[in-house]
Amino acid sequence: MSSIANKKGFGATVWDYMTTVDHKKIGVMYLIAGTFFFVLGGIEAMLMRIQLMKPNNDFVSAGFFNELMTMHGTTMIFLAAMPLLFAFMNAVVPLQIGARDVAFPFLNSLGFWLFFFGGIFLNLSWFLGGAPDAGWTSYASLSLYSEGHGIDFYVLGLQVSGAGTLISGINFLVTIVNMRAPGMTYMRMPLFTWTTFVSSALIVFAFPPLTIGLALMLFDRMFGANFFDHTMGGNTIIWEHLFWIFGHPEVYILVLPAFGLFSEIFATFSRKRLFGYSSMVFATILIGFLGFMVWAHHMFTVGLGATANAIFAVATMLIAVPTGMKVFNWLLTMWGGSIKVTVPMLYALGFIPSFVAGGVTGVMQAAAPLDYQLHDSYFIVAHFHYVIVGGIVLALFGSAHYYWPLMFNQMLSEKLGKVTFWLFFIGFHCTFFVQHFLGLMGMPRRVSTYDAGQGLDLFNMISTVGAVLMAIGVITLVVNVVITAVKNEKVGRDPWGDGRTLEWAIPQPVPFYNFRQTPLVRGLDTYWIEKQEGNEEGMTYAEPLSDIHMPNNSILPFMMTVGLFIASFGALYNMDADKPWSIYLLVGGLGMLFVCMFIRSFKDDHGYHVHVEEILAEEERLYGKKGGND
Amino acid sequence: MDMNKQFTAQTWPDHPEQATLEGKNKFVGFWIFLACEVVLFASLFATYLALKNRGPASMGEEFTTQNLFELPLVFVMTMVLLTSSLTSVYAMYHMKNHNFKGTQTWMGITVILGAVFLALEIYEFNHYVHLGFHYSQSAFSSAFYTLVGTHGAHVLLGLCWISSLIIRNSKRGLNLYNAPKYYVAALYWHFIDVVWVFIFTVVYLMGAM
Amino acid sequence: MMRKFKKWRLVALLATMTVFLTACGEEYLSTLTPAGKVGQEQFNLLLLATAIMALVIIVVCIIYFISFIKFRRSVIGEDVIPKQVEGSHTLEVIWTVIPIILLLILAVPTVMATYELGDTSGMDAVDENGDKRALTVNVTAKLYWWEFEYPDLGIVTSQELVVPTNENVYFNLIAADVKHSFWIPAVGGKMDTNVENLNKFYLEFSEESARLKDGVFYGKCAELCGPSHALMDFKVKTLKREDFNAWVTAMQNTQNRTVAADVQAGEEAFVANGCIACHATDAIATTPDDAYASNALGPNLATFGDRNRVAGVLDHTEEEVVNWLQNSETLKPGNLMPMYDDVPKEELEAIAAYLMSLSVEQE
Amino acid sequence: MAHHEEVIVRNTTEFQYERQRRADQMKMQVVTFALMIFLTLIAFIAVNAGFSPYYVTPIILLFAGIQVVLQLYYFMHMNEKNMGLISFFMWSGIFITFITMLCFVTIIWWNTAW
Ligand code: HEA
Ligand code: HEA
Ligand code: HEC
Ligand code: CUA
Ligand SMILES: [Cu+2]
Repeated sequence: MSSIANKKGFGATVWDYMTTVDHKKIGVMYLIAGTFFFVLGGIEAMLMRIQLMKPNNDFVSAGFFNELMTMHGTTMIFLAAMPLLFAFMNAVVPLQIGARDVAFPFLNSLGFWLFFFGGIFLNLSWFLGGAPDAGWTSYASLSLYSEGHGIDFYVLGLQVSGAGTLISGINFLVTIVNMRAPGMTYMRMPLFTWTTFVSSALIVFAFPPLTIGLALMLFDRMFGANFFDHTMGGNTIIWEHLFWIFGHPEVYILVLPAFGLFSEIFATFSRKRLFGYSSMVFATILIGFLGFMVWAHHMFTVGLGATANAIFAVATMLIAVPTGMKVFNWLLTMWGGSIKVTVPMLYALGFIPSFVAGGVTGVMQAAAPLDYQLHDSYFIVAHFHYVIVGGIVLALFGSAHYYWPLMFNQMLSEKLGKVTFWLFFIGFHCTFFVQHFLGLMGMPRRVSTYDAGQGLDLFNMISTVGAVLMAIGVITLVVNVVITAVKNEKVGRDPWGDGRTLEWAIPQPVPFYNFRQTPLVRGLDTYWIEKQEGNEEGMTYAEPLSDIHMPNNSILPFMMTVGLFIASFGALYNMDADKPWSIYLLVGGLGMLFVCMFIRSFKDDHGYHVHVEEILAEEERLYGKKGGND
Repeated sequence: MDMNKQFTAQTWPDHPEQATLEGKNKFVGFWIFLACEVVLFASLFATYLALKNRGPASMGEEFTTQNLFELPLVFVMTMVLLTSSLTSVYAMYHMKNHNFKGTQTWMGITVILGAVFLALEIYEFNHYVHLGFHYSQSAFSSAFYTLVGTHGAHVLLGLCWISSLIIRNSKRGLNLYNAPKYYVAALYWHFIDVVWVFIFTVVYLMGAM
Repeated sequence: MMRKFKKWRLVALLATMTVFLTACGEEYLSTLTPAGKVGQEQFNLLLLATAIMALVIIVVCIIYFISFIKFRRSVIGEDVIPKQVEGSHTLEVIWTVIPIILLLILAVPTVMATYELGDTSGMDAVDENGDKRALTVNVTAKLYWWEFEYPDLGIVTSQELVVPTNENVYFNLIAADVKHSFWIPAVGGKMDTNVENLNKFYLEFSEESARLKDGVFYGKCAELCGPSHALMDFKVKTLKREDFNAWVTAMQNTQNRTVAADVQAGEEAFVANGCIACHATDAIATTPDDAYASNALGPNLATFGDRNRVAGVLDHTEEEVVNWLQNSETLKPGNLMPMYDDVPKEELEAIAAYLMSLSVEQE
Repeated sequence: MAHHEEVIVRNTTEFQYERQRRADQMKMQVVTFALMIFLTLIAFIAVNAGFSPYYVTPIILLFAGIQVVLQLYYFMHMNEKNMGLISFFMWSGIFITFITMLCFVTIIWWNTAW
């Protein structure tokens, strides 16, 4: 197997990506697919905002609005935010811990394809008879009542992409547990690695309830089970619990890696060690832990009783404490540092007040009796967009700028980046700040329109204008990416000059086998230490240069997913009496899956070795000299 | 480490399943997967408990846990599955001693016991369905079949998995590439047993009272 | 000293906030102008919470701006390597303890209010004659309309809830088809109407609604329930107890009302077109006592003439009634009433006139 | 990944010792198994004997708990060293199981009158 990627045709490149098990390439694929879905979700949001621009608008129909709203939430959470975070986890974490790759490269690829095809499946519903329309929470009574196949697309699509997420979660856990370079103890791991670790653990525990919930719903719709049919003894509240036992940890699954990314950015551009590192780690774990004990704060108005509400209210409030620890640690990281306002830092600076504002409204909602007023009103919409957009999306945009040189060896334009930031940031506050008041003024969420003369017109207009600004911001970002790609100026290693962690020590472009020799980690911020000691090489190696063992590429993950994709259509149409052919799809798709699994398990796959001469040749090719660090 | 290398009992490492990085990854990854399965079954158990004996007004007394379950059959099933857990321990014992034949044989016995268990379960389900207690009969029936059936599906998967291990490796012999495969399959089998312990306690015994 | 200062700041903050918050929103709809005990309590909690949160944001922003202003690279110089501090235990303790204290300040009234608002024992209280002391209303939420039954009074109405002021009114809430949520923003927080469980809660209405813009408070459905979720409004009329009693008596007398001569044609058309199959025209409750969810197919129209809106959202005019009868599906997508677009317009107008005459408030 | 080959060269004494240790361990497993069978038997008998569920339920749940711990720690070797992380994950899962079940048996049908 030739490892050296020389000039290739388009087809060969596509094939390369379809079969790759390289975490760096998979990271790029997550980035592309995630961006695609983000833009899709954003367009859905824009359509909603246009509809809500003025009272009694009829830009879209009520039914279509519900589809937009449902797909916006689902797409953004499952298909945009999470994959984009996975993009950075894939691109960065193995390098941060000095690993060759993730623990299960094959599964990494499988995870990506499952997510991707799950997302495609879900979005095909637009063309195949209607998208899901029961909200991203898909509460059981409405989703069972909903006609057509929308909900089935939701259930099967999320099931498939959820499986991919679960696989990725386990993969990152094992990677971080087993593949750290010598010397990288747990308390020397960069914070992004730590948050990836905790977030993956949350995935492992939070996704099974969703899987079960979705399965129960599928059984109700497909096989006449009665889990949620109260006339048959079922109970729809079961769905609500299962969904939120998943759903609440899910928001921390999203926000913790974002915290990690910001931690890296703050330390780098304050030229200072992260303040209170160990308490940051502790807070991360604590948030993860508490995150599992508060889910019922989404159900205060369901009527669980005063005692349950009181317990969950207080438990929820507790989360403010570890989160506050983090906020103050970031502030103190800047304090006494040397703050350079680059674009990533700008995003980090914008993040603090935005996220705190979103967090504290969360605590307000945690006060159960107050939540009786706030629940299902626009106040909630304002809260979660403040934490999600002000936390996660800013983190994603900031890290896109921050890690662009690591992933592509190019630097996004700082000038355009600042334009993007200000457009997006102002637009964001404009859109969502007024929504707090809309909620308090009595506007329920998930409404396709509202009547004039209820005092809601002005703020809705402001909100829409803000959304337009955000859209322009996103477009400038895309323009920035295109310009940068066309210019194609290489920037080399540690382009920010202040890189602290191992990923910045690796020469650019990163060879496919990552580090030529496994590095030795001598402390927190190991690259910073080496730089301070004047080590030109940027790292100390833990082993002599020797053959490198690499995993083989494989098309099987792709094929397995295609099998599952086909089978999902079979399952979906199997509910219709008039589509007898669907059973062939189901059986055929599953057959394809099993054949692939059979091949995988009956063929020994030992990977291959890159010999020392090949390593040297590759370095010669990449850097024009051996050794390679410049 | 050459994973296909042939060992003797004397050079065979103490923890063959974790002697390679791949093995170690598989080991940790599989345990984490099991932790994930714990929560998966938790959701099913919780749903079952919430829907136990719930049905439409017309469900009738005969389809409650008290009247439906037959403990003797469940007892036999439990014994069979518990024993199969021990036989897989034997298989692992032989694997650690680098006794490939022992490993294969005991794994084979495990499969047979698992198949007996599965057959009994199918018989049981079939019996209930004939009584009229079918999947759509009530919320309770749906929850019961889904919980116990998911366990049954795990048994089936375990059977397929272990049998294909036995077949695929029959020519290869024991090495560091397939030792972790045997090991995690055995772990899986124990886990199935753990779940069953709760099923017979929570579903059958607590139901029969 | 410090304490006093803090308190003073809090009061000032509260005052400005109150002014600012109440400046927005309409009185009949906004949670910021509470017209009842429950809403007031929730509003107080809102003020307290907002004050605490404002404090948090201010503190964070102060540290944030100072560090940003003082420690920019352009200020301190390009080549400075800052001291690599590890952390500070004192600070850690401070910013753990202070938030905990702030949270306690919020948590105590939260828990107290949770129990207070959750206490529906007053619902079953009886006086010496064994009569219920408090008014109870059974609310059934249905696809895009609301039914309000008064089980102890034997009457039923829909779309427009009528309640007495200055006393606790208890609600039994349930949904007949999919889940909805019962919310009167200006009066108090919401409660879901589930399909399988009866929920109970209470509200108190402190103001007569007559002086409001439409003479009513607005109620909303707050749980996504299908395409017309946005249109599932209801109205709340609050009356002094005497007026309420009079209204109840009038309601109880709606059986076999005489229909005015000029709308008799309308009544006949109403019957002839089968409307009567779904819509009752007297206000006598028929729901059996043991079932909470009402099984009425359409809204009770006994007080249609007194309504504020047609079908919850349209203007209350005869033209709009006709419009509704002809276009109900487009006006409220997914609703369960058939369209009568093939019935002659005159007949529909007659029906509209008849429906408008159904009233217990006009003479 | 460059694998560092740790070739195990045991002398015969060591080898015999290892074998013996494994054999002893195996005996331990059989004892564990016997215990599990015993607990199962008692549980079935207790239920069949028709004692009050208030007594029997906690007992059989306790037995189930013991059996699970036996399976995990002896059959699945969670008692060995280097299993700290794995124990942490398993117990976290068990903890979540506990709160989920607690919630589902208490607040799903909070209003049983209906
Ligand atoms: C990234 C996503 C994210 C994050 C991080 C959070 C964080 C929090 N959320 Fe939010 N939430 C959502 C996403 C998120 N949420 C979503 C999507 C929904 C709606 C789902 C739907 O219905 O569709 C929701 C809904 C939601 C509800 C339900 C509302 C309802 O529907 O009725 C509640 C109620 O308690 C809540 C609370 C909280 C709390 C207490 C936090 C805390 O973690 C916040 C902690 C942070 C801070 C408090 C700021 C920093 C702290 C300090 C500076 C220290 C000092 C502070 C104090 C003393 C207060 N959230
Ligand atoms: C990660 C999560 C996430 C993100 C990032 C967003 C981002 C946005 N959301 Fe959010 N939203 C949710 C998660 C998210 N949302 C969830 C979970 C719900 C609840 C759903 C439910 O109730 O079930 C919700 C609901 C929701 C509502 C309430 C709907 C309702 O209750 O009726 C609204 C209304 O304003 C809204 C608006 C927006 C806007 C304006 C953005 C903006 O930030 C979007 C910005 C992005 C763009 C504007 C894209 C720009 C791109 C282009 C315009 C194309 C250009 C392309 C090229 C040149 C190639 N969202
Ligand atoms: C199948 C049952 C059904 C029949 C038959 C029916 N309706 Fe309706 N009607 C409904 C339902 C359900 C609603 C509530 C719709 C909504 O608001 O979502 C309704 C609402 C109305 C309303 C608005 C009620 C309000 O309180 O504002 C009027 C007026 C009305 N119907 C009149 C009629 C007339 C007149 C006819 C006959 C020509 C008729 N209906 C026949 C079911 C029916
Ligand atoms: Cu009813 Cu929304
Ligand atoms: Cu939450």
